[in-house]
Amino acid sequence: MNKTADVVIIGAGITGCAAAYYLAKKGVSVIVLESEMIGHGGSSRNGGGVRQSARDVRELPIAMYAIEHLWPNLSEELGCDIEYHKEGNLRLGKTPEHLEILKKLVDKSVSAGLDVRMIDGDEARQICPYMSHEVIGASWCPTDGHANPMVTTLAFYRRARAMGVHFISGEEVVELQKHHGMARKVITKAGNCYEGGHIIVAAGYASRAILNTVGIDVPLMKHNLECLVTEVQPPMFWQMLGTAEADFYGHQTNHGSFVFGGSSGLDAYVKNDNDAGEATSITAPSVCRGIMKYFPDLADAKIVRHWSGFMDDCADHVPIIDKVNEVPGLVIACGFTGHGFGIGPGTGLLLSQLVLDETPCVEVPGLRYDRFKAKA
Amino acid sequence: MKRYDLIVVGAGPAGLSATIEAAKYGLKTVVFDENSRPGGQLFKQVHKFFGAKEHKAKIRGFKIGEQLLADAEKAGVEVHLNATVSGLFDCKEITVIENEAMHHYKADAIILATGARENMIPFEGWTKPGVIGAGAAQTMMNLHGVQPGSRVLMVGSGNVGLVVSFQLLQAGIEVAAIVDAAPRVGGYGVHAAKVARCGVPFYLSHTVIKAEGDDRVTGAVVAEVDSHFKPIPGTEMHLDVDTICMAVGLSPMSQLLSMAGCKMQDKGGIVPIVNEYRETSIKGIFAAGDVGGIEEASSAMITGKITALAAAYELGFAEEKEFREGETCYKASLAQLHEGMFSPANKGRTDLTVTDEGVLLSQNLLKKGYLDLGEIMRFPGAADEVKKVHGIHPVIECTQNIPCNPCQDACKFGCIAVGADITRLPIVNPANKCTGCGMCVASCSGQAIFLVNDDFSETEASVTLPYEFLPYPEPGTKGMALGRDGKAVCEAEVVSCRLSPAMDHTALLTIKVPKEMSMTARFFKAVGV
Amino acid sequence: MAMYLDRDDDLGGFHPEPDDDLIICRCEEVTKGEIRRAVYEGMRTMTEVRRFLRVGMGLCQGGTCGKLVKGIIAKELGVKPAELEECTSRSPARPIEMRVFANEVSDDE
Amino acid sequence: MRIENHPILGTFHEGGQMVTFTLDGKEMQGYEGEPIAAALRAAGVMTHRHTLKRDEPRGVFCAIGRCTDCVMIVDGKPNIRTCITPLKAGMKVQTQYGIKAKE
Repeated sequence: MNKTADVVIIGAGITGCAAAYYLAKKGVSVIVLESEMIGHGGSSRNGGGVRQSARDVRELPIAMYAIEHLWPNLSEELGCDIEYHKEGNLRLGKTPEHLEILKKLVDKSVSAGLDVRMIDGDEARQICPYMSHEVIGASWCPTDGHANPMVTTLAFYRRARAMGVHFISGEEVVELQKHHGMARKVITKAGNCYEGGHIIVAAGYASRAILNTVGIDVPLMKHNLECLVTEVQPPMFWQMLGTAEADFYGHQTNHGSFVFGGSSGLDAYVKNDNDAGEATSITAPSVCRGIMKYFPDLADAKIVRHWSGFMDDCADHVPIIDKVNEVPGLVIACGFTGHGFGIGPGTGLLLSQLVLDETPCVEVPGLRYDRFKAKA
Repeated sequence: MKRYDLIVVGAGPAGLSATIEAAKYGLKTVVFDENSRPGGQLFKQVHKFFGAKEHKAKIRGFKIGEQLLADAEKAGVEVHLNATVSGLFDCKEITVIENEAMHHYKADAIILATGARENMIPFEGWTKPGVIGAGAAQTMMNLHGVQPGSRVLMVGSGNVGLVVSFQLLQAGIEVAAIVDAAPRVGGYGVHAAKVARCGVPFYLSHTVIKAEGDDRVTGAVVAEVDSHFKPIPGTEMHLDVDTICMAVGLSPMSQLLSMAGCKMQDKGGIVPIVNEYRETSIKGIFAAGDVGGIEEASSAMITGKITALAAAYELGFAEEKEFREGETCYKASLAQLHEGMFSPANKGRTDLTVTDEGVLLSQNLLKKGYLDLGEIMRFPGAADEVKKVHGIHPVIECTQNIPCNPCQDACKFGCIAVGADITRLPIVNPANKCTGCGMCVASCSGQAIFLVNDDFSETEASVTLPYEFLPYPEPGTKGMALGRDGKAVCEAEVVSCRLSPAMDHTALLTIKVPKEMSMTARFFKAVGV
Repeated sequence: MAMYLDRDDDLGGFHPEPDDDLIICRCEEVTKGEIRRAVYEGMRTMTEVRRFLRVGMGLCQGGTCGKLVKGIIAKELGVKPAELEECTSRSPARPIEMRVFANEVSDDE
Repeated sequence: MRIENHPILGTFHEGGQMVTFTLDGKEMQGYEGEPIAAALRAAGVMTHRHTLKRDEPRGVFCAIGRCTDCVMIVDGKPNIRTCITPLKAGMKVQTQYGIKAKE
């Protein structure tokens, strides 16, 4: 087996799979190493939002680029229906305080060039008639949407694999080694050594330990998040939903089920000694209570499953996407802090451009790896 | 959060036995079950159980269920019904859905006794209404008193397929055939024989390949299979049935254990890795009954007790001496059930050709579901010396080593012996005089004992057989005697039909037949019925 | 850590089989052919097939089809079913209405 | 068909209350408290629903609330497992098409 490629990618989540795809498209040879299975982490556990509104302006350009140029054609390009809907995002508020939060978010996004605005409760209900009258206002971004994260990740994988990308799963990376000053070798727990001209570390929280082996640290924390899915419901609405307090978010899928993510308020303190995360007994009920206040019609919808996953919470809650100047050949893409899916295709494309020294589709100086500084 | 010493999930034979045992040691115990009545699958079991007295042998499953419930009540166990345990979480916490609300409970020990679910095999049309699980058939007819269909194809010849086929017949439903892709009958020979003599044909090395019909089953196509279980073209056969009943094995319902993070393994079903006390890789979480590996209900009751005893000891409620004594006793009892041809150790073996006694096994029984006359005579319960006995005497057509001995206890006159090893074939002792009381016939869980009297009259012999069908034929009723294969062999007339409470619904039907048919006639069908 | 799987393993081409139209996952109506094809397209674990096709994600949560799906994948991969990793079991064990799920009752002592 | 007399179990529903319910608007009878599915089977009803994707008929399969094949619309709520839901007088049972009743 050939263990050398132009690029070795560590992590087969949405980021790694998308990067592999865009690199393969440019004729670059790629090996992807994954410790678990394809899309094992946050990529298949998230709420599926493909959203620009309420995003930090430092990563917003990637989201806007992806929604304008990549997401709309992705099903066709990958030969697989990834269930993309571009029918807007409503971020809901029930109190004047909520509206304040939303307003601030809107103002920031608008200044970054996004089409998003505040609407009142009635207009929100015109867009989504199932909403309770407790909703007094919302932010509305008509170009936001959602997609199926599990299928999208696997569709990138499937297409990349068909194009010759070599994927190996169950291959946990434990060390990077340099060669003549350049990042070069990737050593796995099983003792295998892979070599690449470039190494992209896109391994979620595990990226930290891997990067440490070449003297790079990134300020990441493991943070548990939970989602749930209902049985099939009649088609109700296609908007992506969120709330000002971010206590839940979700959408109805093509399948008819609703996927909601949310928080109990104690998520950050969930034990994190296993890799997949265990769903707690308290989060899903709490999320259900939240949902029912906004969408009373869903009270009889049955919950079929709930699950959890860890996000790689970065110190300033936006990702690190950067070439590491001090370790030539090393590229980092981690710390997505729970919102890496929507920008995933954009991140993948950007990574391919960084590796090939092409003009990047967007400039994201705010996502540099060395931006973390102590207080003055 | 409300906390118990012990939470038991599932109020079937294993769960109830566990709670009763735990109560002995004073553990504050609660048992949750999602069903509206407790007992698990026991209340669907209308046949008499195998084993020895301590295993509740010769008692019908549903009666065992009633006994367990009474015992649990006496022990003061808290039983929550219509209470679905929806999750098993860290720190031995469970969530329970009860009365339209979600409750959280914790315990120091949790015994999972969630039982099993039915396996299925897919074939063309298997999603049509009319294709059902064998458990569904049992549930409909034995719990709800509704016939699942009028003419049934049974797929699977394991004990479930055989027992349910017999239950279908008892519920007045025709069984068109039993098919099994395996080349041998999977369940107990005695279960097969009692179905076969009612006229149900067995097709081994056959499988169902199609359910016919548009919006419901109107027929089935079965075909012979080759050694790779692939249907052989040209062997297709149509059967007129409105129901196809699947009895192709069970798998542990172990999802809660996986959810909790117990180490699991795939042994044809996903089971937890457990120690000798059925404790999983998580200390204090136990698996009792089928969830730890598929066995009979009799074994489930013992594993229930073992887990509860171990939990009681771990939590300091049972002293070491009590624990050791109980352990020894339960392990011995379980070991008895684990003996014989169908033991877990022998599971899947096809190379057994003789019984423990060295008698050649019946190949007909394995291929057609019944023994032929020549084979019967090889076995100690029906051997030549038995046949030579004058007057009435038992003929025991029990030909496989299975753990069971009620026949020995039933005969007060010492005519029948099994011995200490309860898997031995019963022996008829011609020296002791049979009175014809028939208690052996009624107590044989396999319905494999007959009373034969070759001296009934000058020209006739009488045969007394176990009969569990309605209506009971009146004396004088004329009809046909059926052979072991269910085919009419001669004319017969009912002499008597006896039933007493001690026989527990197994009537003793005595028919008279021509003398030479005494070892052939094994069932009765009234003319015109 | 998951089992080592080199996704370049050549399974040969996908060949249709006569019973590919057979429903395997009754809840989500996924066929044998769809499952087999997914394996050829790279889905090499129970979980990946599940996520790609929704098999076992319906109301019964794979209770009926889990074993069947495992058998089909194992056969295509030429391994024993027991060698494949199981899908994660998730709460709730039965579908439960949101209003019931939300209605947490404290049974404090 | 109901089993009137069983050799081992005797009779069922002794003293049980027969109640009226409707299936797709048609009046039917069953014993109060028995599973809806039992009442339907006794009345010869086999098809409980038609599936979402392939519009194929489904009925009782496991009869103990696990397989969810027998779900119907009961009193307006879809996906009700009829094999474990007790029958009540006046219940409105509807054949489920996908997740809805036939329009």
